[in-house]
Amino acid sequence: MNYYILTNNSQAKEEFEQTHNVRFVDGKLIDVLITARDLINNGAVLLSHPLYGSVKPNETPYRSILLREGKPQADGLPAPADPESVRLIGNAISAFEKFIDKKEVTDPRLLDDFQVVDLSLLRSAVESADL
Amino acid sequence: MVKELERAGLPVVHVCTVTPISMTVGANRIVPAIAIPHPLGNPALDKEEEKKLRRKLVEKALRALQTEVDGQKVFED
Amino acid sequence: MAKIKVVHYINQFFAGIGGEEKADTPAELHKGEVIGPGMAFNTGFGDEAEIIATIVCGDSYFNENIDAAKAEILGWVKDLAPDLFIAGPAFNAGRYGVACGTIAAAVHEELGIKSMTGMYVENPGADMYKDKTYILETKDSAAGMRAAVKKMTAFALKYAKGEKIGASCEDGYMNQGVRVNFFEKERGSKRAVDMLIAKLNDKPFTTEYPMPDFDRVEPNPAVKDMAHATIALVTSGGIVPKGNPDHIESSSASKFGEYSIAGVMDLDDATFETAHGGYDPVYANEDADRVLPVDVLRDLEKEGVIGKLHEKYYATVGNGTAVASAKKYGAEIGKRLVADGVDAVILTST
Amino acid sequence: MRLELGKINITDIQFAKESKIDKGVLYINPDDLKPVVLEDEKIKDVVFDIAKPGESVRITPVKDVIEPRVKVEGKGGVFPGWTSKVDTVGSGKTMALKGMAIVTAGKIVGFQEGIIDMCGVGAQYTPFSKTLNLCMVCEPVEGLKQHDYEAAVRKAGFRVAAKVGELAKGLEADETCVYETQGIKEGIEKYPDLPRVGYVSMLQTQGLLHDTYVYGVDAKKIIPTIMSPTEAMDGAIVSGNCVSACDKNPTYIHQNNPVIEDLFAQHGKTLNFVCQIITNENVYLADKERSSNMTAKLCRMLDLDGVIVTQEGFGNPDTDLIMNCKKIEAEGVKTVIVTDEYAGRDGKSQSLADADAAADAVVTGGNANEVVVLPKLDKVIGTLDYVNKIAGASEDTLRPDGTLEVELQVITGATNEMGFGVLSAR
Repeated sequence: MNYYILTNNSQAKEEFEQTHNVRFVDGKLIDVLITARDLINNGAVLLSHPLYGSVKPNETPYRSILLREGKPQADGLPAPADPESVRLIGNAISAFEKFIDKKEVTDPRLLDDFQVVDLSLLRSAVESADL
Repeated sequence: MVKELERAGLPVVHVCTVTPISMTVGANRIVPAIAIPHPLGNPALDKEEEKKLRRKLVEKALRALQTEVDGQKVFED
Repeated sequence: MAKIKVVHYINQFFAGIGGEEKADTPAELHKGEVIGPGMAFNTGFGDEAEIIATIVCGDSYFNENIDAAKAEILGWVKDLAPDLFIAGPAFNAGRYGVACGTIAAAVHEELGIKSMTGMYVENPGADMYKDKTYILETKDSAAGMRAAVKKMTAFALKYAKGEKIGASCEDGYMNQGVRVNFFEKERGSKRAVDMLIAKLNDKPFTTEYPMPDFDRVEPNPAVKDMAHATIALVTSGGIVPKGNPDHIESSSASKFGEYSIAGVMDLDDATFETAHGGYDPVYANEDADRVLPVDVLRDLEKEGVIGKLHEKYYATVGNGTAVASAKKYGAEIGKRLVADGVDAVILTST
Repeated sequence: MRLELGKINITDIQFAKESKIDKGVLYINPDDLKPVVLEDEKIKDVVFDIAKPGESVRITPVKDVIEPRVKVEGKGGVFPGWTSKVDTVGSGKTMALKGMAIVTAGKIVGFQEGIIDMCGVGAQYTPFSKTLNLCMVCEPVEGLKQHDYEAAVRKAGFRVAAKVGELAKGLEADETCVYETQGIKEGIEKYPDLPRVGYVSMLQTQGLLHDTYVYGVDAKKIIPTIMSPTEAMDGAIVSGNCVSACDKNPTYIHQNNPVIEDLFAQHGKTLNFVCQIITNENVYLADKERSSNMTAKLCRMLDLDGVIVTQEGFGNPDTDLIMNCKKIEAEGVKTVIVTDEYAGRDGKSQSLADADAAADAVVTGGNANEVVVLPKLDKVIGTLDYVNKIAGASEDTLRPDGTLEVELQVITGATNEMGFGVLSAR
């Protein structure tokens, strides 16, 4: 399927950039969500859920999301926004906002753990997408 | 919000890009808009064209306000 | 320990002055007096608390002179500096309920004094003020006075002493829209099985977490005479005068904006912008008519298609989903629009 | 299927020379268990410890909690796919050691959650403050990757639980419960007037540290299916979920699934308990659609009148929960859903990340963001090194006086979404 991976996780970028379309976001988790939102507002469709069940937003600094392009309309307008994607990304951003602001994680081992888990969750989505 | 305006006794037309959300929030008269960052415009067009497009949408919204509805209705073209 | 000092608010009826014919009685302060239901409260308080003053006010007087009455009463309460302010109970008396809610909420918000009242769940004052003060649920008539006083007395003592207030269902107050944890008697799975059995048998059950509002409102009749109608613009797209004078937040906004567009023919990037953080703002900042179509409506006004574009518009920041605050803003905006004689609304969302 | 569950009430655990159960006391020689753990070369060492209710002990970070059981009659063995072959379990007779649990602890990733306090405020919130806990803290060999370490500790837990369970062989049960469901036709004939009820259990399956296994299979890869509710009692469903302490479903809770128990209590009286339906919670949206469609279809094909749906986790699974509820209701099957809430520390935020009008009957396990202060306890099993790194904690969590200021989400089982606890919210 023609999709791309939106991520701020460098391990995810390394693993998939040769074989998949990767758009790297040089920023925080919220930047990934906002980038995804703007893409969705312009017609992109979410393929994976923007929240990960157990790793709470504001805890992990990483996020990887699968999206695909929408079909542009004839008159030059972007693809119509996909309602389900709009709803999910909106809910994800409000869920993110309600969690307490923690100090930034700097411990390299911890960052590695977060990257590994993010990558694993991304892999499980990619496996489904590549079927 | 749309429901509260309606509850106050005012007929409301909701011009909204994502109509399923409009349905969920309980709007009765719904007019689909262009795109989320510019519901009543299209920056790809020149100013004049864009205003014509906007006028068409607003006229449709006024028509919706002049139409009796029974429950929720999306005013497509 | 010193006794807890309580100020009690009641209406003309419960003060024994009279019924509807005396409802215009102005506010009176009775220092050191315990009147009407206050007697029962005082008995219930025992040695722990006492009513140090009773404020009596006619229901019509309060509701018709709301600002003056509120200011006067707040002044008295401030001087008395009680530990707790109790209004009512109002049962199902509508104007009394609204008065109790208004004054109890004001005492808490403006003076920082603990306040509470009691009323029937369908009293209009309940919905208006249940998130601003503690409203204890009572029966719908004064026949429920004994039970109401008992419940309110227990709550009053607990609250005034600074003990932890439990969840609404535990302590008998109306849910304030804030989720509070507590320990149930049965475990969750048992409650789920019981709820399912009730649901299967069409018996009543109460969900432990009501979903956000999904109710429906019947559509109002169509506009008959558009050429003479006043149309108002409302937007959840966050369009505000340049500089965002009211500092509307970019998400989960705590207020809405009311702005004049008298004489404005066209919104442009020098005068208007969006405060909304929920979408890419470039296009709306370039030309806010893309969200709030003032230019087109001015044309239609000139051409006589519509009677008039209302001179004020309202802006909030919405993310498309139902939020409790949006409901409140909608109600307030609706009230103002109706008062201004508006006939219909165009609501635009991004 | 019919399963007899023999319960042996354990009243104390002691380390001793000989491992045995005598008059309700479990005697354990750690040297009997060590080889069972170390047979996996990925584990370098293991330390056993005992935590008893009321003691000033904190166990953290907790990975899984498991009840020792052993199969004494009927097909298969406990934890099929792990410590036994994949014979279908759930019939015959199983012995369980009640009042105790095996707790696997130790850091797998730095942000792993899970606190069990045996006394104080925290003990009120975790169900495992009431069990005698035989704790095992595993140390991995150098350089072991996170997912290998998770798998090693997970499996070691099952091996130890099975080994300890073996001690119940030949003992007489203190109490025996019989659980029996009927085949479809038999059930309809036996209970023609009772509503047919199913239990939809959603299994956490998002990826590393978020997995659940059924008969040894990663449930991410399953299509929703039906199970006899007695299969879970034999360990057919096990947890590989290390994160989200408050609302994860440890293996112990699958074994002692409270919804299954409480539906059995009504079976033949007010309802006919037909089966358990298991489904998953994947990250890929099309998977969510497929699984919820299948689940709704199964409910319809089984002619169910009502179901209870339980979930595991927060956020992403809320979408599955609402999809399941909406689609099952649309098939004309009445639902009650069990969840917990993330309403913010002040309780004012939207509790769930998704919502629908069809979800009109909700049971909640409480607001996981509520803040509690846990006292300093005398002994820690595991380590406090990571306590500032977990969800619901901050840099200031570990306070100078040794107390911990945390959200309920760090406490194992605090807001369990299978309704294991009594905590709720309004």
